[in-house]
Amino acid sequence: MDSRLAVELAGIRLRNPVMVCSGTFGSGSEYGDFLDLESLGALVTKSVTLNPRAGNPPPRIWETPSGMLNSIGLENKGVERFIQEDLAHLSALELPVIASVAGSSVEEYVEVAGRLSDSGRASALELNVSCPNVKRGGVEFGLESQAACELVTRVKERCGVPIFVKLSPLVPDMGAMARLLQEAGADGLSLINTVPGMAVDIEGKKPRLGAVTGGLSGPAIHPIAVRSVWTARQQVGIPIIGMGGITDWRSALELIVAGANAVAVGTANFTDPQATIKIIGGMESFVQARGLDRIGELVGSLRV
Amino acid sequence: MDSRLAVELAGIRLRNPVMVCSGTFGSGSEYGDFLDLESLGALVTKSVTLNPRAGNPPPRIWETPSGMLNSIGLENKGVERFIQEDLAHLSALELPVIASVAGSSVEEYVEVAGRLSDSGRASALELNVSCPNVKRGGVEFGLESQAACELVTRVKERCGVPIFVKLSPLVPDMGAMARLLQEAGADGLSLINTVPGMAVDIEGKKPRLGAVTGGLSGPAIHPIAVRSVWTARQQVGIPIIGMGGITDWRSALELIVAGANAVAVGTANFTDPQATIKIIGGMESFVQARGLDRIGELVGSLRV
Amino acid sequence: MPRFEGEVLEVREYGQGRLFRVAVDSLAAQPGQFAHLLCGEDSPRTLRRPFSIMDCSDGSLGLLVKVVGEGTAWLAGRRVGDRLDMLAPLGRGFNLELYERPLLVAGGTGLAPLHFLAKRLEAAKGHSPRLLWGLSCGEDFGAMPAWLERDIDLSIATCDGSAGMEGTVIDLLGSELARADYDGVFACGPEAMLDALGPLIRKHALPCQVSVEQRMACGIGVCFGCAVKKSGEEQSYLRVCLEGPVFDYSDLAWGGDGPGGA
Amino acid sequence: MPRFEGEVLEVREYGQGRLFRVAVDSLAAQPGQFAHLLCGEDSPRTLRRPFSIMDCSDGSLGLLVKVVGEGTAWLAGRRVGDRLDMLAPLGRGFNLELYERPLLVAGGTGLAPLHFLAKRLEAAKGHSPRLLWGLSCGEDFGAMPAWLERDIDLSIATCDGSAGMEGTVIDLLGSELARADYDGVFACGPEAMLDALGPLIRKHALPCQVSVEQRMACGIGVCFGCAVKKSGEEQSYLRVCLEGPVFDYSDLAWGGDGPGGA
Ligand SMILES: Cc1cc2nc3c(=O)[nH]c(=O)nc-3n(C[C@H](O)[C@H](O)[C@H](O)COP(=O)(O)OP(=O)(O)OC[C@H]3O[C@@H](n4cnc5c(N)ncnc54)[C@H](O)[C@@H]3O)c2cc1C
Ligand SMILES: Cc1cc2nc3c(=O)[nH]c(=O)nc-3n(C[C@H](O)[C@H](O)[C@H](O)COP(=O)(O)OP(=O)(O)OC[C@H]3O[C@@H](n4cnc5c(N)ncnc54)[C@H](O)[C@@H]3O)c2cc1C
Ligand SMILES: Cc1cc2nc3c(=O)[nH]c(=O)nc-3n(C[C@H](O)[C@H](O)[C@H](O)COP(=O)(O)O)c2cc1C
Ligand SMILES: Cc1cc2nc3c(=O)[nH]c(=O)nc-3n(C[C@H](O)[C@H](O)[C@H](O)COP(=O)(O)O)c2cc1C
Ligand code: FES
Ligand code: FES
Repeated sequence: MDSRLAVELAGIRLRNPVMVCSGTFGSGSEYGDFLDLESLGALVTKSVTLNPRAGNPPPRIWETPSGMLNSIGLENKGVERFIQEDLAHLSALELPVIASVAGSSVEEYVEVAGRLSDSGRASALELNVSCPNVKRGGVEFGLESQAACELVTRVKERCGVPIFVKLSPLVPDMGAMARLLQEAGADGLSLINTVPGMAVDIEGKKPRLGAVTGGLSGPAIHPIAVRSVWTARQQVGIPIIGMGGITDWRSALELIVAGANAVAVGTANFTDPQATIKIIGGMESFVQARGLDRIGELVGSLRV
Repeated sequence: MDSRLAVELAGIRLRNPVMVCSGTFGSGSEYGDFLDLESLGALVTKSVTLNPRAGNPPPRIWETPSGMLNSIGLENKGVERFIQEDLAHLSALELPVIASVAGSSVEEYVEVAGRLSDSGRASALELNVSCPNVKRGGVEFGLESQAACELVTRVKERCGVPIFVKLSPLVPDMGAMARLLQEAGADGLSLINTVPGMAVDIEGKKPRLGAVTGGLSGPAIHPIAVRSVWTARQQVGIPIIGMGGITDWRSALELIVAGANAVAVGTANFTDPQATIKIIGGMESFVQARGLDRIGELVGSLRV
Repeated sequence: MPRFEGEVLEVREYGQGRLFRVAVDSLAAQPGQFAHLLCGEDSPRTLRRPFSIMDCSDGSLGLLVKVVGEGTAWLAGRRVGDRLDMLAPLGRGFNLELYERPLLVAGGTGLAPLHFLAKRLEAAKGHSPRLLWGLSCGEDFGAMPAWLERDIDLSIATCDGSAGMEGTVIDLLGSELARADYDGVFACGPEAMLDALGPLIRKHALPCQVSVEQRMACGIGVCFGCAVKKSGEEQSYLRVCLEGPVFDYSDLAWGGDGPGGA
Repeated sequence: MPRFEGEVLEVREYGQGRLFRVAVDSLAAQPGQFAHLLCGEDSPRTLRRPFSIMDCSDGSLGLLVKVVGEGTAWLAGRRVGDRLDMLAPLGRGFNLELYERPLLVAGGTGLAPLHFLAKRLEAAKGHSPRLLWGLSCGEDFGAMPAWLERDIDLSIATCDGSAGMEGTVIDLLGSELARADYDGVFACGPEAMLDALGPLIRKHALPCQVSVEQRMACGIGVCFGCAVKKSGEEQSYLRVCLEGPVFDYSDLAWGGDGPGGA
């Protein structure tokens, strides 16, 4: 691994800036058949809630032009089993693990985050305040800055690990939201979650998804992600994890040049289980060809 | 033309529900080389402002996965020349014309809308309160419901033609916004404008657009449009013109089944200048095959 | 390593179906398992497409593909020498040990995993089990019925009576169960057909293993996209790609929109 | 009706370039006009690609395409018998009447409109005007230079000296203008080359018509996407697809990022 790719994110050292997105890599071991997990920069686990959740009724996915809709609805086994089964396994790896937290109330977020922090098995937490598939809760924290900031303050009080806040691209004023979250003590931002979307079966006059609406991901949303990262970067100095529609090293570097310190690959894992490895390889070649000392030189290097 | 395709929109009779989006069809005559303009349902003209505008610095467009970014920046000749030159020409056609209005202040919108209404040459007006390429103004009306409603009230006081309000998909609560606009007297909604986006030249570390950010359109945003229309339709009874990523009769009908009374085709005109004609043909076959009396039966027919 | 790029060795056209033979290195697949195929070259489609494995022997894999949309249309255009990117074998296949006298029931391309199963059972037991196959029309799969009749113990039902018995494969199943003594059913086909299976197998108190379809993203159990409804509890789901595609019939919630919800 | 689907009649490979001959019915194109091509079949790319017309005669249209990205890569894969969907002829071409003794200057694929122009001028005036062509390396366009040398009055400059003069086409232009007497220049090529043209034509007080490139959406003047900066006023733009692609050199704002801003 080329040491020029190493980055530091809120005190966590990553061997390279290529992570995987929450919800698209399972509990980590599954993709071990396709790649060496320890060659990744970090892994973000699927969002967990306090109690197990069954998720949304099927069908849950639909392909769209250069993208896909999903309405998984946070199906997960609950934080306790997650810590005992998944985190226990993952913490044996030489790999920073960021645990994603979801909830329907401030109390639930604080409780789940607290238990994860106490477990000592997560390098950091990501607060998923923007899941478009959860009907109750979530939305208000995600789009309204006062609620989001209060949540961060409360979680920070309770936890001893860095806190990243994952935002929806629908945040009306991304720059202001980023600034206020930084002031509230967020250690970093994760941009972006899926974009609310929907598809219709015109023959059957039915929605394509059992939950009617879902979240749009994949290459289609990449320009939205780049704009979100750049807008936030104009206002804050804290680390940003950029994601949304990354498919190759070029689309990954677009987010870095726009202001992301690291990137996360989601939907592309489904298309190509080795996408992350190819992206890391492409970044190595780029850094080499450009004679850069470290990839960090590219972060926010956009000249406007 | 199959009379079963005819629809009425805020009192305006359209021979079919297929219109063209503002800014993608010029002042109307240009596409006359490729199709019979009078076979369209209606035409929406490019947004005009009080005074001429030069628009944004080049480059102004960039292709993205299943879409494109534009940052035209409302280049236009100003409302007076528009009325004298373009509207005069268009009003000779057997075709309802909806004139799109933009501005940087409530006063400008009211003034432009008033002159267009007074001209007697526009069947209706569309208030573009959501152009992502205009730096000053626009944004506040577009995302904030109180400002948007005040604008509608003021314009309605001044004008004698139906007023459609064109919204950005970034409106944080589309349902509430739609309801408030209906209460404020809007005669209809146009959903959606482009999604703010951006692309980066990683070799040159420069934005791909001279204006840095732009608006994303094309098939990539279709699921976002469907969701916006459906969400608004849950809250309002006024007509909705659905647009965003329509490429064929199927993607057009998705918006109609989700709740749109008519649709508008934008980016697809560039890919295929005859796209609208093919869509109308496809709708005719569908209505025929289904034995529908009128296409209006499909509007909002989604079963959830 | 369950990912590979296999060269297309043979393409045979059978009406709406294409039978592909793809080169694979030392792959051990069980009947009921599937391959997850990337469709499109330069900018491939975001989601892979799942297809049951129809055969796995002699360093090659057989797939039966029917064109229903853009992904399968692309596949249908592949020629000998082209390469296919696939993840395989995935999922949990049929349990061959559970029944002594099994009956196999297929609808449309549901034939693929059951043909594979029939050949494996034949190899294990020395004789071919009976396979019932339902089609809309005898022409749907071109010369395939004729070929299969020579190959396995096959009965056909067509809705228009153009081949075999006139009626659905469920009608055929009814008369077959009345006629002979079976102790278990293997089935694969459209959801409506599988749903209609229920009353018959319950009437004859037969256990049944069924292979079902659902849209997939990852194909390996990580995304929870391929959920189907579990019987018994409200709001409880199973993943087709990991816990399936083969399930015990009684584990799924039939009726209504079916386990797949579409 | 400026839209048609033309059959590819011939494809010739010249190094990085492909020369296409496409069947067209009664199309009257002028040198400098362009064709706007749809790229990709099943789900074509959102934006068409503009290419200068290199020839228009005998019911066919010539295009010279260099692969630089995905759209041109798709085009390069087209074969005889395939059909291309194009809008043509579009834009405003060169005015052939303005100069008595014109010199033609091309860089790379900028050759296409100037070759067309040279042939038209030859037909009108009875002799071929001189055309200067700059390339990175003699091999870039394979056997095309050799073919052209027999066809028109051509001088070549290559950056590596592998063919013609060693140096840029601007160097070549400098010596040519010092050597002979011209009263106007026609030029097409990369923006940097066109920018470098400025001092020379001003020094020799020569009028110049230049064909420029800009990304396009509609290609017919409706979207205002293809703006380039106009000289003189701040923030004033012209549309390449409608007011151009041929402009009077002095109408555009050279220097800085160039008229195209990229
Ligand atoms: C375990 C399994 C085994 C299968 N075996 C076969 C087989 O042997 N032969 C065969 O022809 N088909 C088989 N199918 C169905 C096959 O996957 C679909 O026909 C195919 O995905 C359609 O793709 P498309 O792009 O042509 O259709 P589109 O309708 O354009 O596809 C749109 C999206 O829906 C998905 N989709 C559509 N229909 C189905 C379906 N029935 N099941 C799952 N996803 C679907 C697609 O994968 C894609 O993501 C199987 C499905 C599963 C789940
Ligand atoms: C009037 C005109 C005449 C042209 N004539 C020729 C010619 O004769 N031969 C030839 O090989 N090329 C010509 N070009 C350039 C040609 O249009 C581009 O090389 C082509 O669009 C690149 O497409 P791509 O998908 O391969 O590249 P990509 O870089 O993947 O394209 C991305 C986007 O940028 C646009 N783009 C990229 N480069 C250019 C460019 N130089 N000019 C305009 N748009 C661009 C594409 O059309 C597309 O929208 C001409 C351009 C113009 C405007
Ligand atoms: C199937 C699927 C499941 C997801 N689950 C979660 C989740 O549990 N928590 C979360 O924060 N984001 C979730 N996401 C969003 C992704 O983490 C990511 O933000 C988004 O998909 C954009 O990246 P991409 O375009 O690379 O996929 C999910 C996305 C997909 C496609
Ligand atoms: C080049 C271009 C110019 C546009 N100009 C305007 C405009 O002037 N006013 C406006 O309200 N919308 C404008 N739009 C937005 C479209 O009207 C439409 O809302 C959007 O493009 C989504 O539809 P589509 O995906 O079919 O293109 C423009 C879009 C494009 C692509
Ligand atoms: S397809 Fe992802 S879990 Fe089954
Ligand atoms: S490309 Fe649309 S105006 Fe020139």
